[in-house]
Amino acid sequence: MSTLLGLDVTRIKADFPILSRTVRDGRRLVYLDSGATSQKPVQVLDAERAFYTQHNAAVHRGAHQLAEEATDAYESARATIAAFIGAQPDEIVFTKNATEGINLVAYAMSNATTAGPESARFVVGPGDSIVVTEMEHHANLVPWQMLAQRTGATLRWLGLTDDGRLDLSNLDEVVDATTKMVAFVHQSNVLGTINPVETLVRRAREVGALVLVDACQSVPHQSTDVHAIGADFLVFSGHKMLGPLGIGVLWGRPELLAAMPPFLTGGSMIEVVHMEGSTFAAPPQRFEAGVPMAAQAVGLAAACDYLTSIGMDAVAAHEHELTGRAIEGLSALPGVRIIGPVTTEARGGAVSFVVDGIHPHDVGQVLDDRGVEVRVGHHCAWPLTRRYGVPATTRATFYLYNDAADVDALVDAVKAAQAFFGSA
Amino acid sequence: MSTLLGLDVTRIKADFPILSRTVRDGRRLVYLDSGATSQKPVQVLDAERAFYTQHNAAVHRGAHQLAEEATDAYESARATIAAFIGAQPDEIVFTKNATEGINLVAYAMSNATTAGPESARFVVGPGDSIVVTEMEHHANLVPWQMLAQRTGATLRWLGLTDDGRLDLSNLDEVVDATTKMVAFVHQSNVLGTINPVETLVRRAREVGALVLVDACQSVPHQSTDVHAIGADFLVFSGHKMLGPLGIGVLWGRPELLAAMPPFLTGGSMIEVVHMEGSTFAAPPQRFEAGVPMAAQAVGLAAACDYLTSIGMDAVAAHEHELTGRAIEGLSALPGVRIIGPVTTEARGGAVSFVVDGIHPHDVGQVLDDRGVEVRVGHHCAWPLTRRYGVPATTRATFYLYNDAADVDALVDAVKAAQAFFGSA
Amino acid sequence: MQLESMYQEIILDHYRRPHHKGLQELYDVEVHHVNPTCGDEVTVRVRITADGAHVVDEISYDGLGCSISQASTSVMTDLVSGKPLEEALAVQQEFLTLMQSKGADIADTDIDEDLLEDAVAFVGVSRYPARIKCALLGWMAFKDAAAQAVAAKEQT
Amino acid sequence: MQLESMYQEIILDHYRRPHHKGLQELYDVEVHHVNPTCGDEVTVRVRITADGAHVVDEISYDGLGCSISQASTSVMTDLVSGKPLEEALAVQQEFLTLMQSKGADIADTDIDEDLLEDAVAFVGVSRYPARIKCALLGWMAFKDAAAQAVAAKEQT
Ligand SMILES: Cc1ncc(COP(=O)(O)O)c(C=O)c1O
Ligand SMILES: Cc1ncc(COP(=O)(O)O)c(C=O)c1O
Repeated sequence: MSTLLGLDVTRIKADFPILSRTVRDGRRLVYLDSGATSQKPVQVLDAERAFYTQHNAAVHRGAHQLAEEATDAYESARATIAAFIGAQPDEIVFTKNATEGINLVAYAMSNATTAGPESARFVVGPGDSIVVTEMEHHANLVPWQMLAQRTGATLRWLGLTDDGRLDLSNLDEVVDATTKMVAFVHQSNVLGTINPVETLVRRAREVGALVLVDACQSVPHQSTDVHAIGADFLVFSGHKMLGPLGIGVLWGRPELLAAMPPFLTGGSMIEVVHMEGSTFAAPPQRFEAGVPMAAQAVGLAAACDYLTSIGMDAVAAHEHELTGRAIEGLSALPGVRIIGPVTTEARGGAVSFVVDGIHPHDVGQVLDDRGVEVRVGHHCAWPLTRRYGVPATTRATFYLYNDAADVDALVDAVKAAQAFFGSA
Repeated sequence: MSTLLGLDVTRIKADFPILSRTVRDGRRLVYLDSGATSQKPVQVLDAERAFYTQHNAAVHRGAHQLAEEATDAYESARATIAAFIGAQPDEIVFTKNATEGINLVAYAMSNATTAGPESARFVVGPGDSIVVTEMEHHANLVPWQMLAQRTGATLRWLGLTDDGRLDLSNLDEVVDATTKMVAFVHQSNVLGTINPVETLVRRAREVGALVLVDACQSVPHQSTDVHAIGADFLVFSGHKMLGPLGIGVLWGRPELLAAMPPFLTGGSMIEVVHMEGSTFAAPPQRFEAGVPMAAQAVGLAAACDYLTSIGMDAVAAHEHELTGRAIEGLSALPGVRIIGPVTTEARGGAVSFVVDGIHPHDVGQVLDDRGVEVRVGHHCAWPLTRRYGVPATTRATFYLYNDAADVDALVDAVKAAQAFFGSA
Repeated sequence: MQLESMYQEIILDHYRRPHHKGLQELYDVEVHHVNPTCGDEVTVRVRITADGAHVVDEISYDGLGCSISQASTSVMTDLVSGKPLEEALAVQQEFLTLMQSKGADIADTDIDEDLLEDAVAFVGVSRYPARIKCALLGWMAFKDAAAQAVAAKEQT
Repeated sequence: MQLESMYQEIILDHYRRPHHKGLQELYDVEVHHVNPTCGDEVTVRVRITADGAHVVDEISYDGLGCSISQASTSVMTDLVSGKPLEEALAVQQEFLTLMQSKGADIADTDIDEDLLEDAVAFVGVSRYPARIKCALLGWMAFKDAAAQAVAAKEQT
């Protein structure tokens, strides 16, 4: 059964020590919460540990042998991670998570107001608009609300259709000549929806707006080429793609990064410092203030290597099958309604649903009692949840280490919840 | 020899795998660059790995068993780290490094301008001043330059005396009624100088200014009690105190944190989110947007436990002896001049020096060739270096895993550099 | 199957047939609390008497949430209704202690079962850190409302 | 002891007795470059002829820095001085390649030793990533100055 879907899941599972543990009095762990954070293979843990036991030093700050080796490990990791998304090393900036990456761009835009003329491109103010969508994760919504608050710009958004897609009917009104930034999620962490990047980028280009893509849920699950996407900025987190916690990536067009004012300031991002004022290094250093998370970069590069060795297309195909099986299994249960597209068309592996008469928290409790670990709540996308008229949802998310048995365990557990609460 | 100074350094060294490696064709590694970043004991590496292999999940976001365990591990780590500096758990915020902690406060202060009346306390603008010192690390200088640039406030600074101390002769003029923030380093990363916190805090209190202490070089090396220090904010990095890379700490007075507007925004720091606007959680969550570095928090807590088991007073006494030995050994060499206090009074273990006729880069090269790993350059404190009229310095820094033999290797290597370049 | 120990019959009963649900017109103070991690919400209205005892003479609520948060709020309204505020807050405090008991056998703790009455049924919840907040939602709202109601009375 | 292979006699000679050090009054362009990691600085002044060949007819520099950055700048001035710009930039390019050779035996590479003359002595530096920037400081400044000088000539 495990190899049914093209991937040798049994072998893959063996690389993830945590997957062999049990939960709640000996239940097999069925981890269906990779959308929140993924588990880590030993290859990633070993790479991080090897950095510490062999090469640890502050990168870009020393001339001794350890510092040379650490810097080399850090910059090689940058090259590997850049290649993973079809980018050049200097185009990617390491942040602590995707959230910081989005905040970086939003703060750089307000900093542009008091920076030099070379960053005029980034200035926003009263009369300008910033556009997001109603399906954004809080990480790609609140930073823009705050940018609007700091600068006097207006926040606008695209709404959603009842079947879980972006409503593009008023795209040309929402994104208009006042629009300076269009920021949207590539793949929704709640609905699973994959958004029509091309349409959105085309419209943004027509009005001369910048484009930021939140790729937190796409980079881990499908092959990504930043040039094919065609945006100006793209962010994702390491921890959702088998990498360590504490590292995220911001990709930016090199000419934009070169013109953008700094965000965090301090050591290693400067050119010359006087008490009276400072000048700044070229990107990516300009955006990496302080001693960086080198060990985590090395771990994330190992995660990219791991995913590449399996093949991102194989990963995507595998998840596609699991998603189809989950949609089918859940839809077949009376009283269960999927929030989001009910086909696997332009859709990734986040499957959210509600069960009539049982609050998601209670559904989750029954699932957890059987070892099925899903997430319940608003999934950091509260406006989306509200849009669909539910207080919360139960969400299962899949990754390369899940198999059909995991999906079946989910469906069985939902049935058990209905039985327990007597609602079906 | 190794136990000469009260600590069983031989046993301690055995906990640090990297210290048994060799560099440059088989030379013993003499690591004297802990001021840049410290090495990590197996206890820390094991704690981090155990988190990943047993409890990994996104903290504060899930209700399943792994999420419960991960959240518990993260919050227990917070309690351990808070206790290490005499604080309550809710008073500390995890950041990616100390640099982010300082930027957090500086940005919160400019955000106060457009936030609600409860944060009026933090507003700065034209006519207000921010005070730093000429010995600041770039991390505690550039963020304040930028705050001044964003808000129109003025940056002022205290100068230095020729023997490497703060010049307090004009303290009452520099810190005056216009001053809203006094930010200074507890222990200089270049001079080793320990600053008179009490005097500075007293003056800041007289004028009603906030106080931020950069404790990056003190928390790792001496017992710290935030209440005894009496500041409003205090920052430090995990990686300089045996902890992992990628984590720093901001401590803040609870009533100030409660009134301070957020900095990074996104998931987990919100209370209620609508498309039209959001409200925010109480501290520390308000300041921890996105999935946090839980594994690194667990690693840092293990580092605190390790240091506590040895005893911070014993660590400080040990380094005090090593520092004395280094000052004595280096001062005895003709043509070698120490930049910073030449006594061990109110001084920690950063020993910077210049060698007549040999550029620090060249000194460092000879040292490295002999396995002695020091840092050369401006140590991210360029104005300080300029103040002492040198292009750069060579700096040795000590930690609990160094012993007298390491200090002697340093002194011998400096002699070798003089011999090689024929300058002594 | 540990579920039964968590979802005791009393809890499911209160969930299906809540008491004091539906906001009443008579009240001194209304508070609205949310649980930001899951979005659960509760609105509580309280009226207390003007005398020194400040008896809780009206309490009602409305809310959206899981069985634990709703049932717990319903049980709370039963327990505090008609009690002098001091006694009501003592029950509130005891419930807090129960929630912090990490699933310990009540017999091994100082917890006063008699004080808690039906609320003792929530003991199983204390083993699930993520659900404790659910169980506390209504209770914390009551505490907040009570403090505000007293402040209002004492001002006038 | 690998030091000798890095600090070859030629390097130490240039460091102690630098050529073309001291800024000259005759120049078209002056550039100032710093190495932000260590604070080393160099100012380079260049004059080129107005004819098509753009011969480097004046070059001088001043600087603060380690033996490698100072000696390398001194050697650079010797090598580019009097050469048509195209040839001078070819040497610059070859020096860049040398610095990227990671300590490989020159015989195993395509590097043209004859072109590099004395600059070949810096081969040992290529094994130390942190020092490569030192060795390149003056050369990059020259490249920058040359580009600016050409632009200036072609404008007028
Ligand atoms: C005194 C001082 N302040 C601030 C910092 C910045 O720390 P980090 O780079 O970990 O943010 C350092 C170390 O680099 C330091 O020594
Ligand atoms: C779509 C989306 N955007 C942004 C984020 C934020 O990522 P992080 O919390 O790692 O910064 C997440 C995950 O939490 C996500 O799913």
